[in-house]
Amino acid sequence: MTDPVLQVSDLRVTHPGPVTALDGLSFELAPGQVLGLVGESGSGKSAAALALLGLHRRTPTTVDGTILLHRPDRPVLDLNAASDAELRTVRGPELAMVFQEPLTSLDPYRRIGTQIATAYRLHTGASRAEAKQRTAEALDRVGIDPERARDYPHQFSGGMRQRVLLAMALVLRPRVLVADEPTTALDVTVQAQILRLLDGLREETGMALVLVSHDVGVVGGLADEVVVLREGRTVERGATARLLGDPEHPYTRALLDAVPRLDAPLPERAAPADGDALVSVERLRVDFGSVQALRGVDLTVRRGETLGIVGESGSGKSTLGRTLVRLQDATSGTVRFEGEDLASWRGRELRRRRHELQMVFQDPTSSLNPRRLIGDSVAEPLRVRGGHDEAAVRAEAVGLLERVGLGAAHADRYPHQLSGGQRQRAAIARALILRPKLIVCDEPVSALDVTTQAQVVALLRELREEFDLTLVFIAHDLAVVRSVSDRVAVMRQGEVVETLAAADLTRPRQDYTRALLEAVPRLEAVAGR
Amino acid sequence: MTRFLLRRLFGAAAVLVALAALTYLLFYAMPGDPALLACGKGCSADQLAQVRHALGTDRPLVQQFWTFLTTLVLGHGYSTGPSTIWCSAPCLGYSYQSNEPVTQMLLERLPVDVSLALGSAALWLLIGVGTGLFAALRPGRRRDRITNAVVLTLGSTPVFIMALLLLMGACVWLQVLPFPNYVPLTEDPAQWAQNLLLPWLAIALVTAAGYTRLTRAGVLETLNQDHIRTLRAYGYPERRVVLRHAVRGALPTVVTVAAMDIGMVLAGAVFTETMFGLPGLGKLAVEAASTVDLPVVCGITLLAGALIVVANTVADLLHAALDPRVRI
Amino acid sequence: GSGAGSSAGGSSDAFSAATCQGGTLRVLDSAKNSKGFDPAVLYTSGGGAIPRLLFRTLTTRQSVPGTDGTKVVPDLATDTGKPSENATVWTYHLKPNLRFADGTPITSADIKYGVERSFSPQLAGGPPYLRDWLVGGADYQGPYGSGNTDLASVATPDASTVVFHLRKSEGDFPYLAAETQFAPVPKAKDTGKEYNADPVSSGPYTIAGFTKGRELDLVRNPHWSRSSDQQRLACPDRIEVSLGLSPAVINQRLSSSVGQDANAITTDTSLDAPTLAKVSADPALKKRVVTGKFPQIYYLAFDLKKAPFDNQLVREALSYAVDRTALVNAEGGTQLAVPSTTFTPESLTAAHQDYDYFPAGATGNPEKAKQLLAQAGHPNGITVPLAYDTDDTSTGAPAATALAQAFAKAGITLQLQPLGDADFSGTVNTPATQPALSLTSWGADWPSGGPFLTPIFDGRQIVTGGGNFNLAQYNDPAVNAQIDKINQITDYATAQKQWAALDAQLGKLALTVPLYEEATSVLYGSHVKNAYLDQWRGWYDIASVSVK
Amino acid sequence: MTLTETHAPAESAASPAGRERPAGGGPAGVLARLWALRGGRTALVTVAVLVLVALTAPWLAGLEGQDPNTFHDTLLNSATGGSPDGAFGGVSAQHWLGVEPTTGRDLFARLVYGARVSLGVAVGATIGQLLLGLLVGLTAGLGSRWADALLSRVTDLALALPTFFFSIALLAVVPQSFPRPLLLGLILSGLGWAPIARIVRAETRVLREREYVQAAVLTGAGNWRIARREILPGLVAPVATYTAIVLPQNIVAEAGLSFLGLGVRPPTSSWGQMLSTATTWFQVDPAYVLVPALTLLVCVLAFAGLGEALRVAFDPKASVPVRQRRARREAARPVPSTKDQAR
Ligand SMILES: Nc1ncnc2c1ncn2[C@@H]1O[C@H](COP(=O)(O)OP(=O)(O)OP(=O)(O)O)[C@@H](O)[C@H]1O
Ligand SMILES: Nc1ncnc2c1ncn2[C@@H]1O[C@H](COP(=O)(O)OP(=O)(O)OP(=O)(O)O)[C@@H](O)[C@H]1O
Ligand SMILES: [Mg+2]
Ligand SMILES: [Mg+2]
Repeated sequence: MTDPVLQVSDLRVTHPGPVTALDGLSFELAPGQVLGLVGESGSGKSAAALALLGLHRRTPTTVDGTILLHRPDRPVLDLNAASDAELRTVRGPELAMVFQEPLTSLDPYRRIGTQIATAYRLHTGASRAEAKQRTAEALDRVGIDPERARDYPHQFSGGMRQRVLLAMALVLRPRVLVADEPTTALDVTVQAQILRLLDGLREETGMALVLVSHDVGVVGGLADEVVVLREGRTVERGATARLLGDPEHPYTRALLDAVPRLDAPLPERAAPADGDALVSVERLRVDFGSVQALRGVDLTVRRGETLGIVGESGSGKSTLGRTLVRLQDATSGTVRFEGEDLASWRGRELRRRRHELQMVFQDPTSSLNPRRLIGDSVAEPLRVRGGHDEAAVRAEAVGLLERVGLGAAHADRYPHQLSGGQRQRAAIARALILRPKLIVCDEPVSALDVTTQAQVVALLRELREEFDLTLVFIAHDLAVVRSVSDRVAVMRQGEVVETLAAADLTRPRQDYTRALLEAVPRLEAVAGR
Repeated sequence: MTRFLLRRLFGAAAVLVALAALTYLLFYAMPGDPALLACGKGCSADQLAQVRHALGTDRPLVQQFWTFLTTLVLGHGYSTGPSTIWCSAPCLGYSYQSNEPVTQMLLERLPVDVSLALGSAALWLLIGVGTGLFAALRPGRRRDRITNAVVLTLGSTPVFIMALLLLMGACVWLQVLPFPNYVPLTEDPAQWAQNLLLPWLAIALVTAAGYTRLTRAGVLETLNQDHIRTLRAYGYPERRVVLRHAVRGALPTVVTVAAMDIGMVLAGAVFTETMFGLPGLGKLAVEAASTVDLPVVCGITLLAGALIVVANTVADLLHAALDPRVRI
Repeated sequence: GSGAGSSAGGSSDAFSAATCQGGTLRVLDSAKNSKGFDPAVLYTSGGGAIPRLLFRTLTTRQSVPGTDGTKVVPDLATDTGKPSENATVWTYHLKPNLRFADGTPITSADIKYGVERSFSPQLAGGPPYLRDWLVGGADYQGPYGSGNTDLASVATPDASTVVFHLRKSEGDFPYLAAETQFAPVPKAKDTGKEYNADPVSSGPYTIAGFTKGRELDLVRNPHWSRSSDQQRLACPDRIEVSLGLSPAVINQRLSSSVGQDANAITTDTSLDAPTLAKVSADPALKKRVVTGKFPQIYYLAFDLKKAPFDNQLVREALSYAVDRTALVNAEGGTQLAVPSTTFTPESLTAAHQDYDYFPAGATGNPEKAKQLLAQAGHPNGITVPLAYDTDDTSTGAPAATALAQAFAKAGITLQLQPLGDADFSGTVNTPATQPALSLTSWGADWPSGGPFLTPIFDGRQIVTGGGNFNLAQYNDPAVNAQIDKINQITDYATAQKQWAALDAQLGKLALTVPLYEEATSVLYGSHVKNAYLDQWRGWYDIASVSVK
Repeated sequence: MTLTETHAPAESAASPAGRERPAGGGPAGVLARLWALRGGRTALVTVAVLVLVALTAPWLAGLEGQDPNTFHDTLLNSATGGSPDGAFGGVSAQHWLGVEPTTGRDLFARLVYGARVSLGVAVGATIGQLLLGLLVGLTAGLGSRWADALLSRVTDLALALPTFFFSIALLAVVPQSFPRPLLLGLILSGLGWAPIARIVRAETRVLREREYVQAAVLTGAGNWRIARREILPGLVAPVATYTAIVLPQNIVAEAGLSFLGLGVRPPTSSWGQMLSTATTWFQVDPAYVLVPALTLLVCVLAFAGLGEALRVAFDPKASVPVRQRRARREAARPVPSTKDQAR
């Protein structure tokens, strides 16, 4: 191994509280090398990334340990002990960072060209013209038309903004780039492009990369070495291939097992392939002003089946789901439920029959009233319907909570006293309490960690049998969808591109579906490396 | 943009007509007869009827209102006795009490309120934004808390108490300033500023508080945003981060609110004008209301409403100009 | 007595009418003059303060301190008018060589036109007497309309003679002829409603600049000369009037009297109670205060048509119960108000006769009041409404509450009924809506018992449509006849004696409760000379004031 | 994997979502947090004292042995404008704060009785504003597109009204026999509900998109139940905070109108009425001015401080997810601070 650029030893980050976010992280990084930091939400990944650039300064958070930066022809600098002024000269030209939220990480009030050029001039003192020239080059390199330097951030998509941030880093040619979940907020296809770009830049400039992600697949594809974090502590550290192929620690193994795989065997299930149509959608269009969210969707949901819906962000998945449960009115076209046109339900009739159609939402935080006890939230639908005495309602709610893996104790808690997974379970219980015929699950597991995600998916699978449910399962993760669905509809720009049996998902007919599939990072490929 | 302005214009026209109707109705219901006031002491019943006819107050309300509207759009001829003079659009009619075209009366008063609004706005922005920044630089520290307390106190002071204290302090106890007596800018700029200093201060001191809070909150909020972290990660000096970028984030709100506030002061600052004896729209409004001078009252209400609507539109335009994300 | 002449001595010793000319006088006024200066619309007493600088009238008040200030003297006319036998025809001759500010000669036609236009509905607002007195005045609509544009009862046999034909005897006509309605208006320059901004001057000054509600600049009228005008000294070369100032500012500026304010006076702002309190403590300031009185009585008006005031005993009870000390204090103390038990106040010297039929003492006699009420069949007291004008700074809330306080002690509960200015005149002066009891005031348009008593007690003056001042609705044919008889007297002193006797006679009936008369205390700038309050109006005569 | 194995490593309560702590725990919790803030405690105590003074006014005046309407001519010097004899406006054992010039009425008694009017009107007006604002805002926020459009225009109109000027006119219009404090309250609420309606509407629109509200819709609950059970509790924080902001504004508004002589009728006292007669006496009898002015100031300040503290106690940083641009624009456009105070 060549001389390291960055030597981190025993890094600790303590938030006031005190909350130990990071508890002793050590690693070395050589030029051109990629270090992957993985771990579930809250494991301290961001804490570590921010600490590397000294970004915890001016906050109540304390950082201990040493971060040695090796520079050619200059003394080694301990970033944690350096003065603010020293640190400032290092930030940018030596160490740069790309953030998780590309949408908010650029100054909304300044043109992107100006933002890149200013960063450049700040450290090089270059002339305006030169800075402009360099900016254009950098933008070109990351695949953005230099003409667009005059645009504002909001005129770019998330992926493009992440490229702009990369261009900002690139223009200063840093020796180390810290990327904190650079692709989490992006669609899979865009994610693949950004990862490719990062890898290319590393090769070209020889910069070292610290890649932070919760997605083992993402890290696995790029990293030379991987550190697995859990509650701030380093669980395991090792060369990527070894660690993924043959994890030593049980937690690492559990983590890997929970990752949904496209090539995993599908569970045996008597597919109700020939069930009659519970819901049939014809030429459904939904417009929001000038935005055409759905542009003529035809779809059938058969009784008892689970229909998966996948597609990129903005493709209209949620809109379709909301229209199915009549939270959204169709602009044109029809949605038939058991042969009846949903639009014909009005007023009292609508309210009376609502319970047959339920929905589970993506964000477990906002899907439960923060001011109501969990037990009351679950019981509320029964109270709305009336006709049950209080004891029965309570018993039913607690029973269902137990069924979804929570207990009577949880009934008397507020949502913020539960974890994300637990909240999602409560939301499922609420959806079930009215014994609906159809439940639309809109990305029910997207906000959850992989391990939790696996549990909730498993729960849904069980409940489906037990309550004789028909499910519409919306997700952007192909592997997850494949694991629960009988059939999968692929959406793009408000249209259903194709509908496939889950087993056939890996053998799509449409190019778009294929592109989606190819963009998914594959763990198995790395593990075998 | 054009569409936005057109839509605004249309909306504003509707709001203003509704406003005028409301005002008309309200003052029609008011006790006291403008004719009786104009007619004076010892006015006989006959004479009163004649005066009513001359003023046009003997016609039904709807007809009067309709005349008011058509006059506004088309202009109107008024008999002065020996001759008829033409009041061209936008004509707000003729004052019952002072025998003057209302438009002219308003135009005479407006400079006072413009002077008041612009001067005090400059002051309150200076004070408000200054103290807001001062407080935001060290949130939670003593100077932040002291600024907060001072600003809360000033901001809670009713303007007439503020005016009273300023008058007594500056003119009676310290005798550093003469009692204010409005002098138009065109007449003597130095006198103009000197005489308006106290009114400006009175308005600015009670208004600045809001701006301190807006600025402080805006700067702090921006400092908490992700893009500030990006700046820090690229080695921007802290001064530059705060003064250029964080302030920039607070700017749209501050400017937007300022535009609306300026509109409000333009539309008449009753207390300040009363306390400092400034011949502005607010004072005229109170006087006109007490003498049931319907054309003047309606004219001021309309002008005030129009100014507020214009200020709101300007605020929206400024907001759009200052925040590239907002499109109109 | 006002002592006006003596208190002006502070600065008048160095004053000489011969050398007083020059300088700029500043006038600080709270009035806005938003109606401008139209001689037809102005409602003045004796020609007013500023209007008298612009308009000469047939007669005018005599510009001297003291009681002689209540005398009427010729102005444009050669004498105060020649009456016919029964005082129904009044003839005036104009002095020679009179000119307007634009150089055109003043003729009797201009006088006639000035009177005529005051009848136009467009120019309403002046005093009501002309309409009542002149033959055909009741139906005349002024010169603008299409119908009868000539008022025949004003005749101009030649260019310097004007004759007025009255429908009844009016010995006081010379006093009326001092009002601005008798100022000449050149028909060619008449702009009707617009005339108020720039009237053609016949007085010593003419308008150089006028912003309504803000300021008025007067400069000398080149066609006026002292030789033709004995009543106006017109000392300053220039007079700058600031309008619409707040009273506090005026008094503050006059008391500090710095810079230009040393040359300042006010024509309408009396010292208020707090400033008086301050001034009393400062001898230097005290020297620059003059006091005077405009004959005006503040009184309680009963509606005799409404119970319980149809009963004289009840009216007497209220007269006994009143606490004049509290009222005077509420007004701001003895320098701003003087208790009065007579309807015609002491300051209207010639027409005043002292009486106190229902002595209430300084602070009221509630016991006697209770006793009278019981006698009247109200042993448990009465509850009556009291209307007052909230916008009137003197008769407003302070006086009303002070009354309520005192009456409460006598078992009389006042239900205060505050009315805004516009509302008050509309409600109280219309018999149909008039409340049983109102707090109001009455001032004489000229210093004579006639205009003081007639509108209040003459039964034929009851106007049902609005603008009624006979609030008692008192109509006694005997009294009416008596009024007519006095009106025929053209000798001032004789007539006033009779008015005084009439007042004393009416006082026995307790038709009103006289409360107090108002006094004015005014400051003037330290360079101002010959500043005195004339006895006619109780205010400065700007035409006499000098700054040199 | 069995269902009982739910406590997987990452499901700790410290997950990022757990950081956002809504103002749960009910009113007691808010009160406790309020109490914990130094400013909040001071403000709360001051407000409580003032309210107590207003409630016990007759008793307090009785303690002093005075009533607010009795004249004391003997304490005045009639020759000097009716100013009170003695130091500090005639302060004595009988008259704790001295007497009023020109009438000799007891200032302390008038002050404590004035508190009833000043606070009563302000509280009444605030309640009125709240009720109207909530009604309009909720109807616009939850109602159909048409109801929303109509009510929003009405709100715009109400916001464009030169409020202060209109209240002057209204005070003149309504017959004097109508009880003044009630009228003041009605006018202030009738003209001041619009900002609340706007806030409520904007918040309702945001809350309406919240997934728990959508879930409630799916249960078949009616609009009314949703408003009551799901939306209103979410409005408590912004509305309570705004209430504490408008209350002092209403105190100032009442004082302002009374100051201009349009408020309560004599002999009733309110702080604004006291100030209006007092201003000219500043040089001669400063106590006469300072007593009502300082009381008013302290009162307004206490309420303002309470509002500030409530804002903190309710944690303003609750995330506001906005979907539609319109909602965002409205949320971004603050209510002009001018509605705070007529200048
Ligand atoms: N400002 C803070 N104050 C207190 N605790 C904090 C703060 N920020 C983060 N934490 C806690 O520190 C721990 C580590 O947080 P960190 O943001 O580093 O996690 P992460 O691994 O980046 O998670 P994610 O995948 O959700 O981004 C968590 O338990 C978190 O709750
Ligand atoms: N209420 C709304 N008003 C306006 N536009 C909307 C609204 N809801 C959705 N859209 C637009 O409709 C399109 C489809 O949105 P939808 O939420 O259905 O997509 P999605 O596939 O669920 O995306 P994601 O994966 O990001 O949740 C998008 O362009 C979105 O901006
Ligand atoms: Mg993170
Ligand atoms: Mg979605």
